[in-house]
Amino acid sequence: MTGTALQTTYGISCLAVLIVMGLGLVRAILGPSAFDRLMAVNMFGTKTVLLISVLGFLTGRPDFLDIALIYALVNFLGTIAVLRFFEGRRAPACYDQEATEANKD
Amino acid sequence: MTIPDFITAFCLILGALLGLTGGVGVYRLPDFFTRLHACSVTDSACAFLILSGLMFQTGFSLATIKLFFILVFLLITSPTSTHALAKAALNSGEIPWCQSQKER
Amino acid sequence: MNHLPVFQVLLPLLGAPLCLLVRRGTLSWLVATLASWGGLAISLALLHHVSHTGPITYNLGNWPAPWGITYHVDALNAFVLLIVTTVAALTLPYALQSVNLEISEENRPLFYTLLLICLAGLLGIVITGDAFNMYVFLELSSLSAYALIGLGKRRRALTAAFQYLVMGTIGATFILIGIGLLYSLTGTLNIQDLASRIALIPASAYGHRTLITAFAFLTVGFSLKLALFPLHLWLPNAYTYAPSVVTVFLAATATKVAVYMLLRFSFSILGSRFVFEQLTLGKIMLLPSLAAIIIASLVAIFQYDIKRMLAYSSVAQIGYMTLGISLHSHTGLMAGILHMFNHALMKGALFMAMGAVSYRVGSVYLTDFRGLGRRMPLTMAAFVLGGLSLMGVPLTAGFISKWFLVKAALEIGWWSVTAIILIGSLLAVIYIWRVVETAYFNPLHEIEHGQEEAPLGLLIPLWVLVGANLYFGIDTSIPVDMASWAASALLEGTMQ
Amino acid sequence: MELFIDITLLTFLCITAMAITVIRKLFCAVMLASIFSLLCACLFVTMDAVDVAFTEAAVGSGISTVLMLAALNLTHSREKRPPHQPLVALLVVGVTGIVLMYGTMDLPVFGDAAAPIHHHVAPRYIEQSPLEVGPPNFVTSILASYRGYDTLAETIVIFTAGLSVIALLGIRDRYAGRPIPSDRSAMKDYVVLRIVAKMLMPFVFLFALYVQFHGDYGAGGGFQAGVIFASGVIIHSLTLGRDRTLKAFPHQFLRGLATVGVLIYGGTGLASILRGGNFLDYSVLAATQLKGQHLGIFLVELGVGLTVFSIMILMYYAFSYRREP
Amino acid sequence: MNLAGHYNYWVAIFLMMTGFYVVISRGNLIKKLIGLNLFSTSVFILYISLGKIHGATAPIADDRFQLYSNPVPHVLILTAIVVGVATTAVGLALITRIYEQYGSIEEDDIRIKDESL
Repeated sequence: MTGTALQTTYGISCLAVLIVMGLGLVRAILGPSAFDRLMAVNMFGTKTVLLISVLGFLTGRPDFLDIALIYALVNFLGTIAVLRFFEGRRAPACYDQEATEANKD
Repeated sequence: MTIPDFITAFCLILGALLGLTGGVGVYRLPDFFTRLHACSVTDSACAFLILSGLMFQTGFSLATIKLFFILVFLLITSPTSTHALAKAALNSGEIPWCQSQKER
Repeated sequence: MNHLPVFQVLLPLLGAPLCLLVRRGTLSWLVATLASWGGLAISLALLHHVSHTGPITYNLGNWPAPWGITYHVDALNAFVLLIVTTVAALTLPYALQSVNLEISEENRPLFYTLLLICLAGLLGIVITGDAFNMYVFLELSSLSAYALIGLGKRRRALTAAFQYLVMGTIGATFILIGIGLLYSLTGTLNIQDLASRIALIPASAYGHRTLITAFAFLTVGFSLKLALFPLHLWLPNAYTYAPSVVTVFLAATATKVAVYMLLRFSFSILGSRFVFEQLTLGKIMLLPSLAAIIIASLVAIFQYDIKRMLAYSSVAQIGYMTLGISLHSHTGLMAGILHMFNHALMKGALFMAMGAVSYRVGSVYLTDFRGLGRRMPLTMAAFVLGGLSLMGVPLTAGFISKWFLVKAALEIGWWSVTAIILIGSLLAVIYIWRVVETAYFNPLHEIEHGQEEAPLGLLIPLWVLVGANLYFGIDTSIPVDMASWAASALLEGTMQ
Repeated sequence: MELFIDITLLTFLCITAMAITVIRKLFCAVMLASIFSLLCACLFVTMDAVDVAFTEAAVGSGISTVLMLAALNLTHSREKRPPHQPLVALLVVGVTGIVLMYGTMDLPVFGDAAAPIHHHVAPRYIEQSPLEVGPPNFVTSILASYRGYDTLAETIVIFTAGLSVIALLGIRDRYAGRPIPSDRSAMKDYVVLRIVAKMLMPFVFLFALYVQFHGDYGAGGGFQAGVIFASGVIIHSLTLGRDRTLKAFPHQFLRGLATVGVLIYGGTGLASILRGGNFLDYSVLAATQLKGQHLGIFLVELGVGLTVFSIMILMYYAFSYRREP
Repeated sequence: MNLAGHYNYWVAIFLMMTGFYVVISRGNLIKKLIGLNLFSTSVFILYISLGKIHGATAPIADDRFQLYSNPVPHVLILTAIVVGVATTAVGLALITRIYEQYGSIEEDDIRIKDESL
């Protein structure tokens, strides 16, 4: 493995993933609707998977990819859980006045 | 740099670029469905490129198999969640942007 | 025989799943009772062993001390173990009938399982020689206590349990922070090893500030768990609304074990010189202790729910224990340790009497006590005797610890403290008298009730405890010797 | 680079925590708490704590979030009033924080290899454990052998939590012996989701088994495997309906399984007493020390896995069956 | 003492205090529980920070590496995480029951309902 050049690319992709995570975080905080937040969390989870995979290569120990795998699983579980628990609610409790007000703007 | 290294670097950089595009989209686009679209770019293309880029570095080992599984898992689950999310949003009365523009 | 220390905890710990497996209320009760009696036998054997051949160390997993977890039984340990197992061995026989009335049928096996786990947790805290293991067992006992309190019949039991959960978890997290800081300074978790390595950190050296912070966090955490005066808010509600059996058990054991942890950390780990001379724990604890004695007793006087009244009285009594510690003399420490034992006896008896009353009458408001002196003569007689012990009347166990406490205060010439101890006792007279007056001198408000004594299953354990109150008030040698021995060991800073 | 990632993650954590404080919609707070936990897990990976990251991901953003959502579903999901007495709270928090900062001033610098914490007990684990205990994963050897007793207590903690939840909420065995009626709890509308979930199930279970039995060599172990297995079952139950899951894993069976798990752990300890060692001294379980340790750790991890798996599902049942006709 | 060297600890303390603040200042029971989670998770960060060594790798034996981070805090925190989730579950069960009995999960409402009895 030729060290530095590859290390730099790993670094760049880590950086990019971190930036995307930050943008996702902003979306999760701003909302406005519950679905935006859910989407942001979902995206955040996927980016975590990527970050951990790349980190494994950056630090030279790529044998911890199991963690990335469990993140993917947990992420899926979380999304389903939200959809399932708030399925029946037409105006879900999570999707309340503040959100509709924000949408009107 | 050997050829696999080159491919890796290419995939990673391209993946990073796509990720950034998607991220900006998630932040900037006007309504939920457009943002979901941007999000799905980062979930599928970016993840695919980065993970397959990494796969060129492992030779053929347990790590390759794990990466492959993560890739397959992500490629199955994230479109599914995106689909389910869009459907749930539509069901609960979220109006796509273009339509709400027309109504105005 | 050399496996005794581990079986002390294992018996209830592994008895609990068995309790769940049998799935029938009465059978579970039987398993739980046997486990608790076995526990009592083991703690007696341990006490005997420790007093004759010195402290016992047991390496779990056969890993030597700082690498594995060890059990270490010394004088203080053995004494507190005896308190906890005695109360458990008397509470469980008492539980059968009370639980049959208060807990729904499908929950009974779960109830006994949780009670055994709570017991195992408390025993585990006391016996262990490893700081982190102590935290884990602390959480084990607290977690089961939250659920047990939440099983109370009235809905306020739920809010009480939640309040306890929040405050208890904050306390436990503080303790976790404290242990983490100590660990970061020394690199070890074993209590003896911690003590010897902390002794090497001289004052004003690097690391000293961390030590002070660790001590502060541990003290606040333990104070939350032992309900020291301004942090006692969870206790009255929890004890009032929990099922009778749970109140008896927790009131007599949980706070004592928290006091034990405080003693262990401040004397055995940090060293009494550091804690008392540099950090002035004595002065820090003195004010809350005195405030607890006066204010909690005053509040108790105005309670109409008698369980609540006794709960406030517990807060006051905890004040006596911490007062004994804060005097920082052999007599004071001994009085504090002795009061742990005596308070377990008297509060156990009083809350058992409450359980018996609520078994017959249904609730324990002051008005329910009218004419109860005639209706339930044995229960009320026991209540009166327990109350006398709480006041500290001579020839009861309560007198002994108060006497030593007064003696300790006089030794260092703190007259005002002596006065406050006596005022506390007077206040206890007032709140106990309210109940006695209602029970004996108010006419029956419903005439049709004849004599309706509580069943024997409740009365026997109650009277055993009352008998112990009287016995240890007359023949004081055993607990006093034990407490004195434990106190001198603590002051020397050795784990003898 | 690592320092940069570390600092970025910490900054994200601060932002998330502040947002949790401010936001009054509980649903959002739960979502943000899930993000918080994901970030924590990333941070743990950068700080080399892979096992902790594994568990934090599975527990913090997996099970905790599901339970929170389930509870939210049963209660209100919006905070009513702005905080009362924020000043007193701020004062208490400020004082605590300052005391803690004061305490950390004497701590060794972050990442300092000369810190006392790395020099007393820890080196023995790193140097000796492959020879004394066996597994290359030091965390596994400490967890299951050196400090195996803590892990027994931990297993019983989770057992207690499960029992407490059941005692407080109760699970009704509604369809004991009767045919299962058409299921209203399934996500009928989401055909794609259902198919995908069904398809993924065997792989999730395979992954759980891998984590269970590979924990000696990589990250993971009984606890994580139990959680993964339970997550699989919970996904099944969320998409295809709880009643089907209840039929496959009746709650009485799970209760028994949880108990058996605890008893396997305890029994391993007792077996070592019977064979003349101390409690949890696995060395005496087989002919040589290493073989004995290996057997002991295997059994213990199995016990943990079984208990965690069944308790997690039981807790999920308890919440999910609470408000039903 | 240098600033960068203690950044990790101080951020962990800030997070702890944020969680602590949520617990004691909020009246909503679920919010309290979230705060409690935040509080304990931040303590975990502190512990793990204590175990990190610069230039070391994850504590899993590998011939290519010599220096490993301290595994002991990891073990302790694994146990503490389990304790945390156990507490959360019991707390949520209590909250669910409280909501059923009182119709609210706000401390103030509950207090009013208790006093009106």
